[in-house]
Amino acid sequence: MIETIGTVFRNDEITPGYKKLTLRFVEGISIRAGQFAMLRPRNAYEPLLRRALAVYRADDSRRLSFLYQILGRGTAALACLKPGDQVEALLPLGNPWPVDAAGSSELAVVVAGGVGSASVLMLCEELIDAGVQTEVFFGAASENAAIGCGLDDFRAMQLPLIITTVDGSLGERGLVTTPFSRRLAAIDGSRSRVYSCGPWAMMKAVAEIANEHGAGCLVSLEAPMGCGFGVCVGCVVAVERKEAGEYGAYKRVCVDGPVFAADEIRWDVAGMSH
Amino acid sequence: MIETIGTVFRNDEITPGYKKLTLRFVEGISIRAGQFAMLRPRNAYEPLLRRALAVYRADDSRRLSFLYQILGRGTAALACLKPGDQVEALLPLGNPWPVDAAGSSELAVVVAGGVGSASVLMLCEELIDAGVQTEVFFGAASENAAIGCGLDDFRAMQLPLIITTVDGSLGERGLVTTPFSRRLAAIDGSRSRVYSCGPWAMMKAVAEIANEHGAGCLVSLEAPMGCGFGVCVGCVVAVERKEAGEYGAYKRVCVDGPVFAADEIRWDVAGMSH
Amino acid sequence: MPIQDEADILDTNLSVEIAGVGFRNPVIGASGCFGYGLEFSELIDLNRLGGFCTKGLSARPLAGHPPARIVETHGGMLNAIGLQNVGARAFIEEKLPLIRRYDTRVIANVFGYSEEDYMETIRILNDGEGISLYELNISCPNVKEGGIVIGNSAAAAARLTESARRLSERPLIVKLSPNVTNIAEIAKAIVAAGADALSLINTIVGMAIDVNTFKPRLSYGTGGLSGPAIHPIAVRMVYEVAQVVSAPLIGIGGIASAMDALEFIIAGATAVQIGTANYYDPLVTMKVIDGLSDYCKKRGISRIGELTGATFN
Amino acid sequence: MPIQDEADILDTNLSVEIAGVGFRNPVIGASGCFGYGLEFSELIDLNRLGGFCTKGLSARPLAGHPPARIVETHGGMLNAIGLQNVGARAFIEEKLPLIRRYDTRVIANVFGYSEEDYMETIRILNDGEGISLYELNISCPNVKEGGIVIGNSAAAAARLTESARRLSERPLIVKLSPNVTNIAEIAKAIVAAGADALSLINTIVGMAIDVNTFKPRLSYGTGGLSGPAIHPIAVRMVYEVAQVVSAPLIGIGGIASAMDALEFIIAGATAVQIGTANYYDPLVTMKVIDGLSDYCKKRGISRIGELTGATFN
Ligand SMILES: Cc1cc2nc3c(=O)[nH]c(=O)nc-3n(C[C@H](O)[C@H](O)[C@H](O)COP(=O)(O)OP(=O)(O)OC[C@H]3O[C@@H](n4cnc5c(N)ncnc54)[C@H](O)[C@@H]3O)c2cc1C
Ligand SMILES: Cc1cc2nc3c(=O)[nH]c(=O)nc-3n(C[C@H](O)[C@H](O)[C@H](O)COP(=O)(O)OP(=O)(O)OC[C@H]3O[C@@H](n4cnc5c(N)ncnc54)[C@H](O)[C@@H]3O)c2cc1C
Ligand SMILES: Cc1cc2nc3c(=O)[nH]c(=O)nc-3n(C[C@H](O)[C@H](O)[C@H](O)COP(=O)(O)O)c2cc1C
Ligand SMILES: Cc1cc2nc3c(=O)[nH]c(=O)nc-3n(C[C@H](O)[C@H](O)[C@H](O)COP(=O)(O)O)c2cc1C
Ligand code: FES
Ligand code: FES
Repeated sequence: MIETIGTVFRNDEITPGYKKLTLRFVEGISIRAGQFAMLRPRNAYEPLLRRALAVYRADDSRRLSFLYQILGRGTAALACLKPGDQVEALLPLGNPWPVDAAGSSELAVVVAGGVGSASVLMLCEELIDAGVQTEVFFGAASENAAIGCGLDDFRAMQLPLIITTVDGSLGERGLVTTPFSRRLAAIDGSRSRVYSCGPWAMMKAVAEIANEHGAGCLVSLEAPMGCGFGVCVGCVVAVERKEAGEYGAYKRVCVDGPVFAADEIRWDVAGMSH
Repeated sequence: MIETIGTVFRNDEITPGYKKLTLRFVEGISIRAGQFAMLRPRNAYEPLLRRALAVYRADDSRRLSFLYQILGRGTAALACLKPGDQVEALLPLGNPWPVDAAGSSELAVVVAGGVGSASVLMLCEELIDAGVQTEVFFGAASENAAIGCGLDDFRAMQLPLIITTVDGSLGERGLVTTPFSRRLAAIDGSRSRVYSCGPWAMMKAVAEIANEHGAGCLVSLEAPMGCGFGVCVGCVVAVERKEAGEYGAYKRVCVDGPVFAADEIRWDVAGMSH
Repeated sequence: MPIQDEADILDTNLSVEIAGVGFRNPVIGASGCFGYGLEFSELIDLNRLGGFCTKGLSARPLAGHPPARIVETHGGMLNAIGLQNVGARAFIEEKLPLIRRYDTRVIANVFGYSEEDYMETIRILNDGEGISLYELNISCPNVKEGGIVIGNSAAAAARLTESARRLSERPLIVKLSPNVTNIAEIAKAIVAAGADALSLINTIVGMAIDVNTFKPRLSYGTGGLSGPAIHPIAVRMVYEVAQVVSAPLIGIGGIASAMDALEFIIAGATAVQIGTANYYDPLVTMKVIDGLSDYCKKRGISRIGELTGATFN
Repeated sequence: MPIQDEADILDTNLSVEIAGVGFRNPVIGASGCFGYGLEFSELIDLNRLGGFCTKGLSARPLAGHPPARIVETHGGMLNAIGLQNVGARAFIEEKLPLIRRYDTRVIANVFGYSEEDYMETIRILNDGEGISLYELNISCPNVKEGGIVIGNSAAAAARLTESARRLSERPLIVKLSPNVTNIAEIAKAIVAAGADALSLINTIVGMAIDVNTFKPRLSYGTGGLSGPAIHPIAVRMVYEVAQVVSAPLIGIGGIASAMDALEFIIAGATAVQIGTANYYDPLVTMKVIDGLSDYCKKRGISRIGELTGATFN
């Protein structure tokens, strides 16, 4: 983890509402799939808090990209950045997706919902590198959202890719959990490992489906973050406590996660509602 | 007075720390010398309050320029504007410099200090148009500041122009009040009318000198402004009350000014300290 | 709340009632931030406004404090105007006739240094035609005699309310001070003493220091903090008061958008007042009215009053 | 203050003393915003820091409130963490040995639900080696038993201070609540009861409502407001307290720059604590230390202590 200043290299719209921010850093930063950064335009007054963004791509250790959806004040401020502008950055943060070499699990099933895709592109690359057979389920609200969430980069990886959109403008109409559930029923769930990132409700459903079919399931959670480095204890998620530990029945998404085993999470306690 | 949106046409640095902002408006706005606008980047969160800037130039009624010094948060935010960006604007505000046609006063003496120059460029033009004999005393901290405050535009008017800088980098070293005072002593003060805009301490000195020599003196004051249109009563200046009036012993710089007769002002009550 | 088709609802009824007085909509200009209303006549359609509160009026004109009177802070501003105003008599004679040209509710904000002062002002205002309600400002932090703000004591506030209620020929709103340990308790005492409605909050006492001169940046020393910075504090206070009194509440503090206003309404307010935002966005009242209307239409809410205190459901 | 040549002064002495304990400089990490210090070891040089306050410690570990625990507001944030902490015992055993590797002042922030709770925590902490002072948190708005915050009552606060003072083997700072009508009065009572120093302010109670769900955005309902939004309120309170007590004060609230810190010092604080700004600018403590040093050098101030309460001169 370092605190540094990134310089905006590009900040382009992918489709309306979705942008990709590429930052250059003076120092080399080694990133593992699933890790994130806390970002904020340099010397900004508002909003105060930095925003958490997954590292989408590491072109090299000095040039990192972030894919984001413009939702509120913070992402709107990031969207205003122009090449040459500076960004305060704390990174890399959080634990990475665990990837075992081929063999230990037969099939990796990656389920991305909306801009949760940003956290799994590098995961897919690592899975490919590790020789793990991988399939991707990619859900979005619409074709615009799907492309905005980086669909073309996923297509370029040439993995089996199932697309759903809520409005049916691309792929299967409906939620990504439907084809995902069909697929787990068709194969031997216990020999697959599910990796999921997306809205809370989606991950909750993915976790249930995986559990039904005996598949191991990992989720990358979101939570409103004050600091991103474990200090404010604001980003917690309720967990099934198995051992006694310092953080009671809650874990911090920023340092204890964002990747958790799905069966560790108390899905009944309300999570991130966005 | 209208509330409208201006579009940034240009926002160029003149010299370090000084910029000129040119805005385009959909509607024609007729401006008189000495009037000002309250400006703020559109949809900005911080700072909250708009900043008062004198109209420096009206290229035409749809294109207005403002000359400003970057001091604090508000002017820094204005300095970030790029062509095409939008600005919330309320204008025109305040009373204009009174300009009588030639004859009624023999000589107009314009004394500008620092960026107070922004309020008097159009005044000089109006004086020329009215056929009034005019001299300009132009004081700044340094050559950089003098150029930044629009010196070249003043030079282009071909009026008698006396320049002073505090550091002596251009013109006479010292304060603008020194040559101004010399000049009033040399001519018949009672036949000249002084127009002054600059820091409080300078205008106070100008008012005293004018008074000594029996010259009429008008000043354009600055005050921290909440609204710019008379509502907050935050921008007041203490006045010698001659008639009973609704605003007690204070007048609002934004609507009762910014131009005041110097002998109306209570110079002993602390004014704007910047 | 199911989101209905816009077409389903022809129009939302934004009107509200406070102490028997109907308002076209719940958006009111706050005292000290809306002048005498007339200042806005070039900028907005006053006939669309729910109403406005006048600058605090006293029996005699007040000159106010010397400059500097305002200082900008992060997310807000401090002011110590010192209640500069034309006086109640001049208000009636010079301002009211002009204001009566517009069809909006006029709330006269009443201020005094002592109980007798307040009574004197009300007596004068009782003659004014076109005033709908009074708002008793017992919470201005920028003027105190003997260091006491009446609104910070339940007993003193109740005493003043009682006297004002007796004298007043119009419904009485009392404006609460946020600079207290227990605003709910004071609210209860004031309602028990006869207030027809409560408005809250006034500004929070703050201070800014010039690190170059070592002096306070306001001539008065301290000032009242207003603007978006105080919004969460104000919403909390409205919520607290809503739990213990049933008199209508008017929420005030840091409103700059319809969403900011809605938080107050859901917390229990019948109407809202907008202050500081008028300075930096003179059209804000109109924008909030439009925003409330859009919000209700999208959700199929036919009467904005349904939302008041919806958080309790 | 004449501005001297930088060369005139070799270096400003930034050190200060609080209740007999020397601090390298007046910049202290605020409780709940600096973890157990260790979280910052990768980011800043802890050996340059004046000191830090631990997250509030209680006799037993606390799990805290369910999410959501934080909400961003304009110029600030609301939190209702619920004092999640490892417990005083685990702090001593697991954290202190690691903290002792650094040369900085450790202030243990003490919290309890009842007087007995507080005493229990102090008893445990008395065994901890490397703690310089205690800070009694009597003002957390996010945990109350029976709806009462001890810090909001002069009598209750004085009682607790007295007991804590008796038991404590270290100098005692008491942290004041801003959610009161008269903070100066409470400060006096607490100092009379034996507090060696006061820190102020804790967060201000606020609330944010989700206009889509009609529910408070924090699971606990209300939360504590912190950040730049509250700075002017905090400076005013330090100023008020400085006028009536002579015990050293530690100013807290919305500090994000050296200038923000200086306002507190000029208002009467001996030192400052920085909270929320650490979240969005993890280097802020170092920047403030450098900024204070620059400011003093430029003005030829040889000891920062000269500035404390300079506004009274
Ligand atoms: C570990 C992690 C990785 C993330 N990676 C990405 C990414 O790669 N691309 C992307 O578009 N988004 C990502 N997000 C979500 C992103 O941080 C939020 O979209 C963003 O915080 C919303 O901020 P805003 O300014 O748009 O909204 P605002 O409405 O201004 O947000 C208000 C507050 O709520 C918080 N908040 C709102 N929505 C979310 C959310 N979904 N998750 C967390 N906090 C939220 C904000 O941080 C802020 O504190 C990630 C979140 C986390 C926790
Ligand atoms: C009628 C009028 C006309 C003006 N015309 C010009 C102009 O043409 N060019 C120009 O450069 N400046 C002009 N000013 C001054 C300009 O408004 C201030 O420089 C500006 O407000 C300072 O803002 P800031 O954001 O840089 O400083 P900040 O430090 O952020 O200001 C903090 C607060 O103090 C107020 N303030 C600070 N300095 C001044 C000042 N000198 N006058 C008034 N308020 C101040 C700000 O408005 C703000 O509310 C004018 C001021 C007035 C009243
Ligand atoms: C400059 C200024 C002057 C004010 N004058 C008065 C007043 O005369 N009477 C009063 O009751 N409130 C007065 N207020 C308080 C406002 O009416 C309002 O309660 C407060 O500003 C909070 O709302 P806001 O955050 O929307 O501004 C004043 C506020 C400001 C900023
Ligand atoms: C998330 C969070 C947790 C906090 N926890 C504590 C605490 O455990 N004990 C305490 O005394 N103060 C606590 N505080 C209050 C801070 O120490 C500080 O008094 C307050 O935040 C104001 O300072 P700031 O504006 O610099 O943040 C907490 C503040 C925040 C934001
Ligand atoms: S974001 Fe602060 S602890 Fe996780
Ligand atoms: S700036 Fe508000 S009255 Fe002049």
